[in-house]
Order: sequence, then structure tokens, then C-alpha cells
Amino acid sequence: MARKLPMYKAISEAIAQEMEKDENIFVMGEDIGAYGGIFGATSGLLEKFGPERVRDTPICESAFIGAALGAASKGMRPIVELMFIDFFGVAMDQIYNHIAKAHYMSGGQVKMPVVIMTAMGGGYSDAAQHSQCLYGLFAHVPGLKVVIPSNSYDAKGLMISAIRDDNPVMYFFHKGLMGLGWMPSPPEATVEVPEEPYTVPIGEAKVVREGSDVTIVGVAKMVYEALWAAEELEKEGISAEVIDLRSLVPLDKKTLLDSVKKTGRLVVVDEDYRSYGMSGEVIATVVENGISLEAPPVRVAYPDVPVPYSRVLERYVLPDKEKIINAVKSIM
Amino acid sequence: MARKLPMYKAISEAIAQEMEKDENIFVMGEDIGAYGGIFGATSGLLEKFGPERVRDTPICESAFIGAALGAASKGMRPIVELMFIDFFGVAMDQIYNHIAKAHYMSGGQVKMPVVIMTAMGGGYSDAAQHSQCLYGLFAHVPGLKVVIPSNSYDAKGLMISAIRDDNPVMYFFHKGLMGLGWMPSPPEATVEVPEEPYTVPIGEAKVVREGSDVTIVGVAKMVYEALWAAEELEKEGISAEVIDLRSLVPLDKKTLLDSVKKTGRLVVVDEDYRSYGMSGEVIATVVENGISLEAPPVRVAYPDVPVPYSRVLERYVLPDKEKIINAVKSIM
Amino acid sequence: MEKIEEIPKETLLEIYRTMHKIRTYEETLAEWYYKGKTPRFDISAGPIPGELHLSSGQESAAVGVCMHLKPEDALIGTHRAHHFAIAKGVNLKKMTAEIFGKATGLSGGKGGHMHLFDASVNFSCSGIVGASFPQAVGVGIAAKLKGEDYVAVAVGGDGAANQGTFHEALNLAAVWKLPVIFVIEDNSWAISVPKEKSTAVSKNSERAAAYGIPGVSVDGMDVIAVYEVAKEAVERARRGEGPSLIEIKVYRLRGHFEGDPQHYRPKEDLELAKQKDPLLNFEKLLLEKGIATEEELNKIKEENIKEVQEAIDFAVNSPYPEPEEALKGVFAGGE
Amino acid sequence: MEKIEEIPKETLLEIYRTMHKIRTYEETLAEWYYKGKTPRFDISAGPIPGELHLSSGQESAAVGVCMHLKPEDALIGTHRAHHFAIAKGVNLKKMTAEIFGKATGLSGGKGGHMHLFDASVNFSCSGIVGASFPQAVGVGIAAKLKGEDYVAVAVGGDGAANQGTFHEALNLAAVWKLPVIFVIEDNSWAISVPKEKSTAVSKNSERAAAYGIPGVSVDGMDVIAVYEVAKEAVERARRGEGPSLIEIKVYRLRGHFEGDPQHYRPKEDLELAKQKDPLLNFEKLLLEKGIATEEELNKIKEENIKEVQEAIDFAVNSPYPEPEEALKGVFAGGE
Ligand SMILES: Cc1ncc(C[n+]2csc(CCOP(=O)(O)OP(=O)(O)O)c2C)c(N)n1
Ligand SMILES: Cc1ncc(C[n+]2csc(CCOP(=O)(O)OP(=O)(O)O)c2C)c(N)n1
Ligand SMILES: [Mg+2]
Ligand SMILES: [Mg+2]
Repeated sequence: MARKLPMYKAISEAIAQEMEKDENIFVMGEDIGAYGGIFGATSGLLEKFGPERVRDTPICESAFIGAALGAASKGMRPIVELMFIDFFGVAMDQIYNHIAKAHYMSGGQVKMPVVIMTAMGGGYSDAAQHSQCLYGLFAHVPGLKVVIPSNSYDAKGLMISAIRDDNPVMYFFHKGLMGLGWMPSPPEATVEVPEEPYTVPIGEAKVVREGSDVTIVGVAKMVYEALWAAEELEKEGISAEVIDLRSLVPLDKKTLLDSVKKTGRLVVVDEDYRSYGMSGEVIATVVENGISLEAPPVRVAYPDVPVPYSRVLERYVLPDKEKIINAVKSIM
Repeated sequence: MARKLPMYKAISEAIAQEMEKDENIFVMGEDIGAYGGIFGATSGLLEKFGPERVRDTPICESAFIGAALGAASKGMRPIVELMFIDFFGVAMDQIYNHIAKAHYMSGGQVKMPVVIMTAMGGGYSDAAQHSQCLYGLFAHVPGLKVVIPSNSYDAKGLMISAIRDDNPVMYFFHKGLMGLGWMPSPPEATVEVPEEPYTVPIGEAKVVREGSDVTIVGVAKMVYEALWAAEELEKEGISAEVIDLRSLVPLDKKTLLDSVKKTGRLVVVDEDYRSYGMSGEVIATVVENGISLEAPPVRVAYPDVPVPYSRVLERYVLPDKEKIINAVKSIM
Repeated sequence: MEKIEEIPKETLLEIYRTMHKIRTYEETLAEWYYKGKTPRFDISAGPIPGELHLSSGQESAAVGVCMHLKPEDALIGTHRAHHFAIAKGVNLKKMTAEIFGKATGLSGGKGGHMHLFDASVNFSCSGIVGASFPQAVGVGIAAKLKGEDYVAVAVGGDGAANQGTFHEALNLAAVWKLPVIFVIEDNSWAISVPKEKSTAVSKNSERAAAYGIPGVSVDGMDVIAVYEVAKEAVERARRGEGPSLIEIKVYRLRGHFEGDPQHYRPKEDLELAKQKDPLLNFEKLLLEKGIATEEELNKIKEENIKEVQEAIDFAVNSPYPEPEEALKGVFAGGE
Repeated sequence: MEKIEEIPKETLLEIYRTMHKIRTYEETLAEWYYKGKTPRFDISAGPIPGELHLSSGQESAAVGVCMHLKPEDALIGTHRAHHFAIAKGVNLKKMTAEIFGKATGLSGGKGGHMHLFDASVNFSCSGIVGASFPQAVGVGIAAKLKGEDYVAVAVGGDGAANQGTFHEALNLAAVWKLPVIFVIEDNSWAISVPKEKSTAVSKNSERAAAYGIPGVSVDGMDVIAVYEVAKEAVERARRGEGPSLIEIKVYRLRGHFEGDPQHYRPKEDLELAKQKDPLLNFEKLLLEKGIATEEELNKIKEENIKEVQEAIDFAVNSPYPEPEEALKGVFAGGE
């Protein structure tokens, strides 16, 4: 198992392996066929499974995401790609009012094993409508599981879990972790991936670095910024624990609370907008559980501004290692 | 000024008075003309201003909300009604990717004086797709101001502020506060409303009851539940301060922090879904500012479940006076 | 098109029975709805709280279409869906219990009148205008991928035909040649907005051309005409020849929802609706043509009244769900 | 329709000038885009980071339409909008600076290539497919309410015509008889998905019937044909007679975006595009008909090259914005 795979290949491998086993799985989305997905997450699938099971759609996100509901109601297990999460606004009704609620509203009669996978994240000057994270929105509305892998091992395992789950799962991948040749990606995200199928449980966070002075919590690309910050802090004698939440819904409160109990300090790093989102939720979860902190918790979050285009502007607002280091130091 | 008005009339009066002064204001939405708005917020406007300025639309929320952007770009000041906030998912793209961002993305060239008013809230068995609050979602994305009046005085003043604001304002009204004959509404929401136009500033919370032992924070209908709880608590010797946030964006941090500094305890009441929303943000805002609490903060929020239909089920999940009382007692 | 004479009597009586059952059901439900809501109307009060959208006057649309459907066929309705539910064979007792918010309801009281689900006959509906169209497309995909011959029917009102989902779904179904029948139930009103002020064409069937699919407008006064048109569309879909669009002209006998003051509605329009009653019309036809006797119809009526009463009794006598149920069932297989 | 002979030479040369300017601009920008991105393509690197959608091959659509527009008329473009921006008269220097992310850009570097705004000529565009249609409707409302005779043009690709917003906006504009021209720029592709796999009709102009408005398909190879068709639609709108739909068939000379490997695209399709070059075609026509001499055209070319170079120089030599600018300007009138 010395095989390293970039995240985009880990995802498409997971889908392919599950599709081989289960005829009910099929994939829909824009440019997911011949193109293989703009970010490669469906690469090779059309060749393997043909155009019936790997369906390039017209541009009509409401229709094909709504269609996932109809197909699921008939026992299918659709995987749909929403090319960028930024586009959710044209299809949100089908996602959150129908797919997310059908199980509950039907008193359990209907199951919705739908995976909605989508690209998120900025850092390459794609500006205000192609760089957002927005996972906080989906974590806010009930009925959707929300997962966000940060490396290719988790990407495969979480995708297989998402496909096998009988509930709708929002599967976010960060463009800047996919290991695409044309998009910068930290080499750390491309890790060893077993050939055989395996699962990473939805709802389990991971302590990716142990430490004793402060807990840094993040997802996706921010996990690396946190790890790099932790390395620097180490040199200055500050021992940071880093948690990769991996799932926002369900949230692994235990791992989070155990860590903060131990360290007594909390920094939340969030590439999604700062207010009314993930960073607030993590902090509230910690404090409402009565964990006493040695210093106020700090957020290193994307500020409440649209994503600007110009590189200098975007860099200024994106959370990064330096900002995390400063945040940690501010509470030591 | 001994004139009491129900909230729905306060809103339509505010709109009418502004429309009289400014020809650029017009109203669009479903059933806002002859019907006067399903919840009465536009009652009387068609008669006063005619069908050109009070436009009943087809059912096409993306189109008429997107049209608000185009009209605003030409100097108009559109008010659009989204009949229930639950329907946001069919029109969200125009709201958050365009109306909310146009000013920033254009480097200030374009102004978006758009008011999107919308009904929220449950409690009358309208079930999963007609009872939600969802203000947390709009507070999360940048570029939208978010206001939520709890009584007819604030309703008029905030509507006038919203109309005069050069920025997009999401104006939420709770159906159960409108003072409609056919929908239960606490009499306290129907207060004296001056005839002449006046403003309630966006971004200012209000301490609606002073107290010293605990701060209870809420919006809309939850303000009354909090007040009723406070009355009961008073009898037991617990002095609760109640804050009506009124605006979520901008959030009046000062009023919030001052109060919690004084009381040392915090209960957040939220009819929107519990996780990743308003309740978390309020708690995080308090603790990240280093305010030391005598007990962990508590949320009395709508749990992360779709709104059930049956009265017994809905009552069980809606935050109310009893739940607030229990929450407060749990931290005394 | 078949003439009424060529349709078996059994079928005609079945059509009558279902239409009459729907009318009986709706009018009975209306009575129950107002219990606890008089003298002052309070939407949250009474045994049936919340909004209630009844379908009286529109029975022919539901029955004409559903006569051709098997339980495996899916039907996805709107906020106004009782008639389609009944015609599709949804369990009437459980449906009524759901509308009364009872534990014995289709969804144990979680769904309610706008969210009726009966998986055993592939029925569902929702409160979002236009949401049905894409969902039916998905059923069509499933049929195609599984090689089954079931079809999907999406219902929308005349108002729904102006939503973006209408366009997206028809295009997608057409491009993929899916077994979907799109039904526009045109009652001339979207709440208070009349069709001519909302819709740029007089007949939505004209919009079928935008997707290269057949489009027909049919008079809902004539349930047999609806039956014939729907037959063709369903058969076409089953044969794998792709989607169709049917617009059925009906008249709304009641308000948009119960409690609707209908100030916006010209009196003549309501009068017209009463004259365009498809149930009375069909009854007259059956009698005039000598297809059925008064006695036969009366017997059906009595059976319907009894069945509806039993459903109401079942609902009324059923227990409410345990409150804690509200917290359960968000996710399958979990908590 | 006017013949080319009836159009003033001045106008024809103006058309040529703008088409050629666009082509020159796009090909120059492409060169700059790849600076810093070779040998390994890195989308985030170089003087122009992010996605870049160029319009080479589609100039006739922009110029044919915009020749009829005044600065007060609004044009709302798509992710691929440079040609429309230039034809609409957007300040080329500021536009280029914006694309280079500079402080002197239209939006001070906040918008970027997909979000070009020039309020002085009522130009805007965005990165969301189908978003332009409703927005143009709003401009139409403003014109109507203010009693002004300006019009709005919404541009969308062939892919955008399957979005729900297309349907909603056309219906709304038709119902309200607004001065809006909907332009579908059909380059046969939505990224990798060919039109015939996404669109249930061969010509989107057929969809105009669904809204009772005029619909025309026109060959973008012939810029004069586009010019004529657009003239009619714009005049109609100005006269208050309501919206029109125009589909313009063009060919995409480059990838969907720069860096697009175009594996999905048959070689013949790219070859065809090269043969269907509207700029070369028009140049040939002008010369063959003796309307212009090579010298005249060469002069125009040189002027364009110079103007483009000046715009690039301006952009390159402009400063980047101050980083803290990122936090400012979310709300008007406040910090
Ligand atoms: C997306 C959305 N917009 C608006 C509404 C509010 N609403 C409910 S029913 C209705 C009118 C529907 O008219 P039509 O489609 O003709 O159906 P009808 O009620 O006449 O059966 C409206 C506007 C909604 N439920 N969903
Ligand atoms: C709502 C939305 N869905 C998907 C995309 C991704 N996307 C960007 S351009 C494009 C293709 C557009 O095709 P078309 O409308 O024909 O325009 P063209 O690129 O050919 O000019 C897609 C799918 C988007 N930007 N917005
Ligand atoms: Mg209707
Ligand atoms: Mg195209």
C-alpha cells in the first residue's frame, strides 16, 4: 500500500468501486462525463460505466438535483456534482426543503441516499462567485450530513461512507487539495490510499497533531495551515493540538471537547465566512459544555466580505499560518 | 400618538409613506397587490399607488428578485416580498451572489438599495416548508443587512430604515407577531406607532427588560417568550435582562457585551435551527470578547429537525417560556 | 380518441366513484377544518390546524390522469394534492389521520396536509410551487436505468408553470427521453394572481414546443377527455417515447386555501366555476346517456360517504404522536 | 432587412474596428495569461490569475448587438463577456487593469474578469450561468416606471438557455411587455457538453413562442445579419412593444477557459470553428465588395493594436490595491 493518490483520484476511485458493486449508483452533473469533472472527481467514470450511469447534464442544477430525489425515492443511489458550491443558490430548494427533509416528513417511508459533491475554496483568484466554502449554511439546516476531507485517504473513505449512507450527504472537496497539476495543492494532501474499498466514518473528527497548550480546529485546507502554524509554534515552545473535524454534521463533540479540556485554549480556523457559521458553532459547543478556558477562544476566519479577485486582496483575507500563529500567541 | 397598530399595518404604512416621498420605490411579489400580501404587509398599497408601482408577480422568485437588482442598478429602490422565507432556495443565487455582492464586486460603482421582506416562523402547524426562520443563513453571507422587528413600532421604524438604506436589507417579520386576526399574535406586539415617518436604526439592539442575574437574548417572537419567562423568574428572585437584537447584521455587540458583563450569565433563545446559526454566534461573540461568565451559556433553540406538522410535535420543539425558565435555572 | 361509449361501464363508474369520493372528502374535511375556528377564524386552532388547500372542482384532473397509473408509477403533487392522492390510491384513513396530525397518519403526523407521502403507491407532494417537476424527472431516470416500465407524473398549477423548475425539468426529460408526464392543472388562479397576468401564453401546452414534446390542452369539465389525453401520454411514456405535457383547464370551487376571503375574485368567476363543475357534469352525462341509473350512483355516493366518514372517524379516534417523536427520524438508521 | 450596401461605410468600418479590437484584445490577453503559467500551467500564477474565458470567434454577436445601444442601455453579460464589454464601450484601460487585479481597475481589483462593472455605460456581467436574464428584466422595469426609452440586453450562452432563470425572465418580461432583448450566444458548447445533448430543441429561438414574443436565429458568421436582427429587436423594445429573443450561432475558437485541454472536442469541430471565423469573413466581405481597402483596414488594425497595447501597459504599470482594501466596501456608505 505504498500507493499515493491525489485526492481527485481517490474520490473517483471510491465512486468507481462502489458503482461496480451496486447498480443503483449513478452520477449526474455538469461536465462529469467526457471532461471527468472540472476538478477531476469523476475522472474515468464515463469510460468505465458509460453514459447511462454517468450522465452529463444540461445546466439546470435545480432539475438534476431535484431528479436525484426522484431517483432515490425509487431505490437509486444518485451522486450529483454541483460544480462549485458557490452555485448552490440556484438549487438550494431541492437540497434543503426536499432531499434533506423527505425522510423526516414522510415519517421514515422514504430514504434519501444522495451524495451531493461539490468544490469549495479559494486562493487562486477566482473571485466572489467561485471561491466560497459555505459549508456553514448546509450544516445549519437539518437533514444533511456534511463532510469535508482534507487528504486523499479521508477523501476515499468518506466518499464510500457517503455513498453507503442512507441519508443525504453534502461532500465538500477543497479545490486546493485535489492534487490537480494545474491548481496548487499542498503535497501533504496526497497520501497513501489503499486500493481496496474502506470507509472513514462520518461524524468522526481526527486529532492530526497532538499538543498540550492549545487546540486548533479546522477543516480542509485550513488543517494544513494549522499544522504549519503548529510546527512554527513548536519552535517557540508552544505545543498545539490540531483537530481536523472532517464532518460538520454530525459534529464529533467528544474529540473536540476532550482536546480543549486538555489544552484549555481554542483557536478555530475557518475558510468559510466568519459570522453565523462554523467558527461560532465550535466555540459555542465548547463553552456551553462548561469547559473552562484559560483564555478566550479565538477565530481565524474568513472575514465577512465577498472574496476579492486581486491576489493581494485575497491573500490578505484568507486565513493562513501566520494569522493562526498570531492568534495562538495572542492567547498564550 | 395613542394609536396602536398591528405590525402588518405598521409595515404597510411605512412603505406607503416612503413611496409617497420617493418615486423610485416600488413593490413586487406574489399576491402583494389585490390580496395585500398574504400576511398583510402590503395592504392598501395597490389602491394607493396602482399596479405599476405595486406589481403582482408570477411565481418566479429568481426572476423578480433578480429583477430587483437590475432595477436598483438604474436608481430604483425596489421592495420585494418573498412570501415565506422557506422559499429562499429557489431564489438564493440572485440574493446572495448578486444583490449582496454587487456593491463590493463593482468597487462601489453600483448601489443596491433593495429590501427583501419575508415572513418567518412557525407555531400554527404549517409544517416543514412553511414555518422556518432561517435568518442565520442570511446573516452568514456577506453583504446583506438582516433585521427582525418584534413589535409594530420597530417594524415601522426598521422598514423605513431599510428602505432608505443604500444596501440590501433582509427584512424578516414573524407571522405570529403581525397582529392578523386569523393568526395568533401576542397583544404586546401591537404597540403605539407614530403617524409620522421615523426610523429605528439598523444595527441597534434594545434592552427590553433590565435585570442583573442573567441576560436572555432573542429576536422576534422569542423576545416575548423571554419576557414572560423573566416575569416568572422575577417571582423566584431571579432578575433577568432581556435583549431584543432586532438586527443580526450588523450585530450590536456593545449592547450584548455590556449586558452580559453586568449579569455574568447568558441564555440565547433562537427559533431558527440550533446549530451553526444565531445562537452559536451570540455565544461566540460574548466569549471571544473575554467576558467571564459565572456559568456556561445556554441555548434554547429550535433543535436540528425539520418542523413537524402535528401540534403536539411542533409545540415540543419550539422554544418557549418554560424552556427558557428551565435553562436559566440550570445555570443559577 | 375513444368515445365514452367505448369505455367499459366499470371504468366509467370507477371514474365517477373516485371523483365523487374526492368531492365528498374535501367538503367533509372543510367542515372539520372550521371546527374550533369559529366564530373567529384562527389558523392554528381546531382539529386540522395550518393551511388547507382543497381541490373541489378539480377532481377530473386527478381522476382522468390516475386511472392510467399503477402503484409503481409515481405521482408527485403540489400543495393542493388530496384529489391526486385519493385517485392514486393513497390509504384514505392514514391520509386523514395525517391531516389531523395523528400518530396513525401516513407520516405519524410529521408531514401534514402539504406533505403527504405514501410510498406503497409512490405518492408524494410538497408545499413548494414547482418542486414536483424535477423530482418526477428523477423517477423517470430510475425507470430508464432499471429497465422498468413505470412512469412518473408531475403535477403543477398554472402558477407553477412560470417557475424555473418547469423549464429545466421539461428540457431534461425531453433530452433524456424519460417516461414523465407533466400535468398543469390550470384553475386560472395562483392564489390571487390570475393566469392572464402571470403567463405570457394563453395555453401552457404551447410551451411543449420549446422542448420538442407533445403538448395538449384539455377541458377538465370533460373527465373523459382528460382520461383520453392522459392515456395517450402515459402509454407513450411507457413505450419509452418520452415525456408529454398536458394542461387541464379546471375551476377552483373554493378559495385558494380555507379562510381565503377571495376579495380579489370577481363574483362572476366564482359563478362560472360553479357552472363548470366536472362532477355534476359527469353525473349528468352518465344519466343522460343511460350509462348509469340514479340508484347506481346513489349507491356509490353512499359508499363514498361511508368511506370518508370511516376515514374521519379513524383520524379523530387515533392518538396524537408522543411529543418526543419530534426529535426522531431526521436521519435514517440513526437518531 | 437592409443590405450591406445600405449601411453607411462609417458604420461598417466601426463594426470592423470593434470586432478586430476584440480579437486583438483576447489574443493579447491570452499571451499575458500564460506568462508565469509555463512550463507548468498553474491557474493561480502569473499576472492574470484565476479563470479566463475568451470570446475569440464570437465577436459578431457582441458587435452586431451593441452597435444599437446607447450608454444608458444596459447590457448584462456572462462569464465570457470581454467582447460585449468592449462593444458596449467599457473603458478598456480600466477593464484591463481589473483583469490584472490592479487598483486602477474598474472595481479596484475586487471584481476580476468575471465581474466587470462599468456603471458609466451600464455594463455588468457575472460568473453565474443564467443570472443575467432576470437582472435585465429589472432594468426593463426601471425604464418603464421612469418613462425612459433605454433598453436592457441580457446575454446568455446556449448552456444558459436551459437554466430556470431563462424561462422565468422571458415570461416576466413578456407579461410586463418590457424593453428587454434576450441574446443567446450559441457556440454549441457548455464547457464540454454539446448543445444537442443539453437542449431539447435545435434552435432556442423556437422557445420564444412559449412567451408569445418574437424569436430569431441568426448566423453569427454574418455580422451584418446579426446587426439587422438586433436592430429590429432594439427598436421594438424602444417603441415599448416588448421583449425579443435572438439566438446567434457562433463558434468558439478557443477552449472553454484558458487551459482547457478540450479532450472532449472533436478535431473537426475546432476546424469548423476556424472556418467560421466572423472576423475574417467580414474582412473578406469588405474587401470583396470594395467597401474598404486593405490600407484602410490595416490602419484600423494598427490603431487597435496600439489601443490594446496601451491598455495592457496601463494595467501592467498600475499598482496593486492596498491589501486592507479587501475589508472595505461591503456596504455602501459605511465602514
Ligand atoms: C416557490 C414557492 N413560491 C410561492 C409559494 C406560495 N404559494 C403557494 S400556492 C401558490 C399559488 C400556486 O398557484 P398554482 O400553481 O396555480 O396552484 P393552485 O394553488 O392554483 O392549485 C403560491 C404562490 C410556494 N409555496 N412556493
Ligand atoms: C449556475 C451555474 N452553473 C454552472 C456554472 C459553471 N459553468 C460556467 S460556464 C459554464 C458553461 C456555460 O455554457 P454556455 O452558457 O453555453 O456559455 P459559453 O461558456 O459557451 O459561452 C458552466 C457550466 C456556473 N458558472 N453557474
Ligand atoms: Mg392555479
Ligand atoms: Mg456555449
